[in-house]
Amino acid sequence: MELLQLLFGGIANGCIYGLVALGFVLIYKASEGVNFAQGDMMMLGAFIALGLGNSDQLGLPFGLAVILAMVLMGGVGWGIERVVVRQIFGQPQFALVILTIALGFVLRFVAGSIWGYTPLVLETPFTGKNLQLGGIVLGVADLVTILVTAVLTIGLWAFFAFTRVGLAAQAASQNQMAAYIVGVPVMRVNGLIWGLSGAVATVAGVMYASKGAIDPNIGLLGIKAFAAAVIGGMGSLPGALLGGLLIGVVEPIAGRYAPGEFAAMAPYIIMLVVLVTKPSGLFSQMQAKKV
Amino acid sequence: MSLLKAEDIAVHFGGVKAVDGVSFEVDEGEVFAIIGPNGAGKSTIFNLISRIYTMTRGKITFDGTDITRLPSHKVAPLGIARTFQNIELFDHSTVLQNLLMGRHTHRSTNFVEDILFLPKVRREEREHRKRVEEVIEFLELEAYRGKMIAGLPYGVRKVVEIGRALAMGPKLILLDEPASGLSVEESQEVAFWIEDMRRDMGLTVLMVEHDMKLVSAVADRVLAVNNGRPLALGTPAEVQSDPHVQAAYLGTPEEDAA
Amino acid sequence: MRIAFKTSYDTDIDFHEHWNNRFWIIALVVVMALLPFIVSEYYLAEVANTLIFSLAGMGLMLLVGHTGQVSLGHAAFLAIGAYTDAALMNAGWPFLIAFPVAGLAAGLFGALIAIPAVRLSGIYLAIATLAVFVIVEEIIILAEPITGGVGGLFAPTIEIFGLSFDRYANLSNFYWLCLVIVVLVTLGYSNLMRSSTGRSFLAVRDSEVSARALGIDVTRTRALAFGLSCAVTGLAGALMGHFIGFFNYELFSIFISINLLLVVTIGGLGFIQGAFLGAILITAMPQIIAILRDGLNATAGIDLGSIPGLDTIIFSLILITFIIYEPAGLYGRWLKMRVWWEIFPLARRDMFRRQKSYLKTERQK
Amino acid sequence: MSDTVLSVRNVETFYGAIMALRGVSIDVNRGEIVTILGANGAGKTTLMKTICGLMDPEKGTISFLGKEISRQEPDKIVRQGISLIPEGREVFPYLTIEENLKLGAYTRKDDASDDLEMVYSYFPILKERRKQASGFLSGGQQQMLAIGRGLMAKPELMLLDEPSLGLSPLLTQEIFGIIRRLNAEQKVTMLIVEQNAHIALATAHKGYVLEMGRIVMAGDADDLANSADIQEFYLGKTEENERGQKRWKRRKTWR
Amino acid sequence: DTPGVSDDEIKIGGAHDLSGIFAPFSVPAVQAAQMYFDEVNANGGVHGRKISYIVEDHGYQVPKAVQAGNKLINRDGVFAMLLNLGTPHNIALFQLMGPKGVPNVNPLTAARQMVDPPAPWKFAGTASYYDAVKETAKHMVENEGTKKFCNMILPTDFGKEIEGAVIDASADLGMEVGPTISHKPDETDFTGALGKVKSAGCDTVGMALGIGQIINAVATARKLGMDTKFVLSSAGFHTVVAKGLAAQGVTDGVFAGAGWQDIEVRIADTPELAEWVQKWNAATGDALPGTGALLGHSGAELLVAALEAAGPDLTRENFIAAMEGLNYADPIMGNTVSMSADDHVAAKEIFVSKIENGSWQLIATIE
Ligand SMILES: Nc1ncnc2c1ncn2[C@@H]1O[C@H](COP(=O)(O)OP(=O)(O)OP(=O)(O)O)[C@@H](O)[C@H]1O
Ligand SMILES: Nc1ncnc2c1ncn2[C@@H]1O[C@H](COP(=O)(O)OP(=O)(O)OP(=O)(O)O)[C@@H](O)[C@H]1O
Ligand SMILES: CC(C)C[C@H](N)C(=O)O
Ligand SMILES: [Mg+2]
Ligand SMILES: [Mg+2]
Repeated sequence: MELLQLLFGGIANGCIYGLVALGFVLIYKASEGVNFAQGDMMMLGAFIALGLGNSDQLGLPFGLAVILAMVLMGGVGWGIERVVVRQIFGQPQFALVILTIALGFVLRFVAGSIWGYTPLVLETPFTGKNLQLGGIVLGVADLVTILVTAVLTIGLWAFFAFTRVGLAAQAASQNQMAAYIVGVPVMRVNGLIWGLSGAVATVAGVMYASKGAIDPNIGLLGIKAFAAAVIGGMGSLPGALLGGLLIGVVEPIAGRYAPGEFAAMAPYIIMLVVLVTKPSGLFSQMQAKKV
Repeated sequence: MSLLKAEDIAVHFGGVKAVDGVSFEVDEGEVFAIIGPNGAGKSTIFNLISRIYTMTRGKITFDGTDITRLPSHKVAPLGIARTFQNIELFDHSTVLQNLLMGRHTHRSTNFVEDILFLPKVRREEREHRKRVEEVIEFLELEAYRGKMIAGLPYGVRKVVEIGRALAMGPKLILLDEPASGLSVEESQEVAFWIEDMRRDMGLTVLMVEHDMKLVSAVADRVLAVNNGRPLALGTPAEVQSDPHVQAAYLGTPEEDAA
Repeated sequence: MRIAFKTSYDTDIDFHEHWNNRFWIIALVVVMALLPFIVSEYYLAEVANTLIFSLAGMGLMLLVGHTGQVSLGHAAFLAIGAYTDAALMNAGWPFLIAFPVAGLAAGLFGALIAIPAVRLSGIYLAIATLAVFVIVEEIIILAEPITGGVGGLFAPTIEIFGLSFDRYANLSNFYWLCLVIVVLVTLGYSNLMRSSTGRSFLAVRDSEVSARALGIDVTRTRALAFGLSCAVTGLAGALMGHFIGFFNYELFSIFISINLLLVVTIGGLGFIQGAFLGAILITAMPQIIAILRDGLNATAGIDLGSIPGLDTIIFSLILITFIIYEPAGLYGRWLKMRVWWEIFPLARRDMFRRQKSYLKTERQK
Repeated sequence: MSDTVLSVRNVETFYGAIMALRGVSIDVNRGEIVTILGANGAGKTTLMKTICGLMDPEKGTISFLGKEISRQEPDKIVRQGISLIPEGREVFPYLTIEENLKLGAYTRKDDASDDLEMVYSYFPILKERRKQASGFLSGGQQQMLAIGRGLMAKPELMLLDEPSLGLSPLLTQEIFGIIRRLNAEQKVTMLIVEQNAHIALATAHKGYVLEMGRIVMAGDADDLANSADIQEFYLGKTEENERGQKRWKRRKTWR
Repeated sequence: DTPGVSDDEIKIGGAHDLSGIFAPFSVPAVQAAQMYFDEVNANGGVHGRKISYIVEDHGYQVPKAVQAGNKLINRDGVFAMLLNLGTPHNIALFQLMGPKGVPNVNPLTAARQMVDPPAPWKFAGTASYYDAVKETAKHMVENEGTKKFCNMILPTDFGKEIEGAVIDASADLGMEVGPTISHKPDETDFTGALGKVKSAGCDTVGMALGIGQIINAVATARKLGMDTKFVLSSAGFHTVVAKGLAAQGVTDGVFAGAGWQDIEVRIADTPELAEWVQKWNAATGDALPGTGALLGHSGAELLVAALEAAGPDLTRENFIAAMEGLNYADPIMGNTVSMSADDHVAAKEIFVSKIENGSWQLIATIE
């Protein structure tokens, strides 16, 4: 019973990692770049939702606030692509890593300047609500998280698998020049994907915020989510979710049963084990080069 | 006597039988060509020899050594050098550095000696350099010595890759489409080089090529493959007149079309 | 434009084609050596700090810039160097022995990690090293008797032949020590890069298949690079420990790893010089911003200090601008400037305008 | 009708400090097949890339169907009816063959399934493998795919950069057969860069010779084929280069 | 002549984390201190000297903190350091400050090392985490029925101080202690840890986590039906914790021991506090100043008080003497400042508070 409870909590939590990881994968799928500001985009998304929805701020109804926040963050993501990321188009991926590390600082500063550095609590309709199900307690927030993550993962997966733009985005990541010459507006597609990842980050931020308080530093979570995306086989959406779930589930179980400091190490040990046995992640996206 | 011997080699990728039972022997000092339609398995044969792929069945011996299960980096020290169909150079290094990298099998210093740059290392560097200069002169790469690979035209890169293989001082050199992307004049030059490699350097050459002019000009024997299986083996003239080869590969000779 | 007439292969094998290049390098080292007589304590400490970051940067450069492997966990190797050195010195070993052993320990640990990790590349390796970093961090916390646990420890004072090289008591001596170490490592690194080991690193970076086809044992080469990189980083860690004087595991945070990545990329991936330029930028830029900010406040009365975090933002914006205009790093920019000067009257204005470039997947090895 | 489809005027293109095109002008008229010959490094690929916007010219103009197109984003240019079959294949290695081909029709609004079948009929091997990732195809198969992808765009003007690279002699002939057919039946205008000068001149109506970034010769394909220089340097028709004979270095000397 | 002191200016330095994980403390602290200095300066300064507070950002990175200290001390030549943030950062800087005797006023960390071992130039603002939590733990046993403690901590010196305090308090009272569970700063799920707490039979948890984590962990415990009590340190003694827990439906069982009193419940009957809160609100838009602001304000006030007391001939010696002679009540913190030559902790009271209906209520004051 306790194990079930741990598992449920772990899954819900893993979904949050998974949600942030989805953002990483989105951008990776479209440009093979890694957006180190993804965690900070999640943070900003949460703050925007808070700014729109909390009763002492704009006080919009929760659902509307979240949707508006997603739209706004979509705009932020799109704008980031448009204004800075685009400038280094065609440059080695490392450039993007450095660029987004610096961007992360900027986003934190922006959030700090607007909302201050004191932690704030996001008001959600499901905060603190629980359901009892045969001896285990299901937080409504957790349930919502799991549901939203499932829907988003499937939705995004379908976007890449079945839509023309999704295909074009993948093409652009594999060979930018070829994508251009078949007429894919690579930059526009990129902008779209960045916008999308901003929106997804907002969802992650809202789900994260429903469990505690937020401050401009919660983006730190991005590092672990990035790890989740990578062990899932960077580039695979279900992989990202699986990676997130793996870490999410290992954490509480190790926290419960593993001794002392080992518990804190556990997710990282799991990461190492996964990578050593599957050097390119659970859903491998690597190929040997045909020569 | 035969330097390289492939016995019933085969490799399957899922359902694709890329090579499916090919046997041939390359004699020492010979120029041996493999031809065949696109996707026939020619490059795959090369990849089996240089152990990039592990064969499903069969056996390859080189100079009396069974190389069927050798790790891929242990193939070169035996004296097998190769080029790649799609050019695999070290793009962010100069031509000179690329050629020097070809000398790797001849190094005798370890990393500690390298860090200290003992006199021994310097001596060895001079020797490498001398060898590489010979290759540069042979392939007339003087003008490109200090250029980065990334900015070179396709044809020059092809030549640099040949140079890198030659710098190794191998016994057997595998050339995967050395003349593709080269102009007529340049492929004539490649023909001369191959000629010289055999005659002056005592090399054995195994090559894949679609340019039948080049093949006829330099090859002693030709193996035609199709769908991973051997189609014909013989002198260039014999193979070219084989009706199966004509149907699957040559079509009507080029001259007629012109 | 200068032309070097090459009369023997040694001209190419030597570090510099031109005597005046050699002159400039020697002059630089001499000036650096005389620095304690020229500048105040503040600047000297800053330069020492920059030297230490350059050393760590060289360690990472070897890995990222020359072998093409990315590590997000290099702070762990700094830590191993720092703790090993401190532990050995606390056990009574003299610095001259403890210090190289600290590098060796970091190097061996790195090589050990590398053996299972060599199959990984790119971001996969980055995450594996991140995991190693976290695990090392926990081990440091657990190994309290040696490391002082979370409480940390004071670095022992360096004494060589009765002379004190303490950072706080004898800054000049400590600075000279750093300088000598950095010069020696730079020499060794440059030697490595002009010999076959260095070339095998470059080969592995650019094309694994070709490297194999040339007889390069890719696994061994990558492990060696990883080990050497960690060893140099470990040396830097040991010096950093002495420089800061007191440290606990928080000194070696993920941000230090990230800073080191900034050092090598901003400096210019693939150039030893890049490690120095990057370190200078990363350590000096925040200070320059702070000094300018103070100056602005004193002279114009514009108080930017009252906006908390503005320094960091200005720094970030400089990074962003920089990476946009010069993705090839500071050293890349320097090379271009030099070319421009050498052909001076003939240079076109937009000679270095970037032509459009396009990336291809890096998921294929 | 001989209205100009593509007109390139005094184009100069640089790679950083290196000047790859030194004032190139060419014209391609509707319904023509035009070929560009040139040795290695002459700048042929650079010219093709400059035309379709993959590189920006520093000077000069390029107009397509009377409209200036230089310095536009490549996807915009492609959308106006130009399609490039690039040097060195450039397929999308992780996408299946069919996805690669479908992307070829990315700019088209109409249904492209007929053309898909057409491409499959030209290259049956592609149909056989259509659900497989294209990264594992052999070099020549990838070249087929790249050509097929170019055909899927149904462009007004096709640019082909060494289409025969790595193709078997039989396929090379087939490809040029297809080129002729498309030109004759669907009036597709073609600009072809090709090392195999024989077949290129036999197929084309008109030709240019590019050397060191400059056009050094232009004319009807037949005239070019009969010129002595072309015969010597591009068609390899000099007989003294016999086997075993001491060879002379005789390099092109147009500078 | 004294470093950092001229006829019309006193330079004070601060090495802060304005961009890293502890920005939530440093940023408001700097703002509050600056606000106070602005007022003092507007009123003519201290003995005619304006205070300029030079703040450097170290982003919680020790090497940067050392750089910052080097600049402040060796370049700017500050008179004293105020509100330096971070334990390892402070200790590292001590090596620069010690030889020069630069006073370290109210560092933003309540680690014991701030005044231990003692030195003339070391000062601390409030009781250490250790003392506060130790006393609170004893209070819990004596008044709240605690039988067994567990700890949930971040593995930092701060966490270790809390752990040590709980363990020592238990030892003093002859009680057994349950396990300590350590957490990473980015951990967000505490189900497993709480399971461990439950199975160890602990009824009270000493907690040293980040703010968001505290809310999350306590709410999770209640969700799981546990009625475990939680003891927080000053780092968790934050109005937002009470508010956040209330939003999660948690209204009791959370205690904290700190060197000051929560402001929210005191606003109504403390005019000085009300005035300050209003000013803060006007300047920043925050409804209530947080812990950082509180500490920043009190630190600045204390510094100014000591500078005033030191007289117009300001030297480090007479400043330290003035510090040691301070004795006043701070209505904003709700505590009393008093120091002496062998007591460099400004305010020594320990206030035990408890969350009740979304606010912190003072339940005990320990001297
Ligand atoms: N790693 C691999 N995975 C799957 N299929 C492969 C792989 N390598 C080769 N093949 C398949 O094996 C067949 C033979 O390929 P190979 O590259 O040997 O052809 P080739 O004869 O060199 O052709 P070309 O003349 O076009 O270069 C092709 O159908 C190719 O798709
Ligand atoms: N990325 C680059 N950086 C610098 N110079 C380049 C680059 N690419 C090409 N060049 C130079 O531009 C010139 C023209 O190259 P281009 O590729 O257009 O030649 P090409 O005629 O297509 O040759 P090939 O027949 O080999 O394909 C060459 O001299 C080459 O060295
Ligand atoms: C609580 C904070 C003001 C300080 C922080 N906990 C530290 O000691 O590093
Ligand atoms: Mg092939
Ligand atoms: Mg070309």
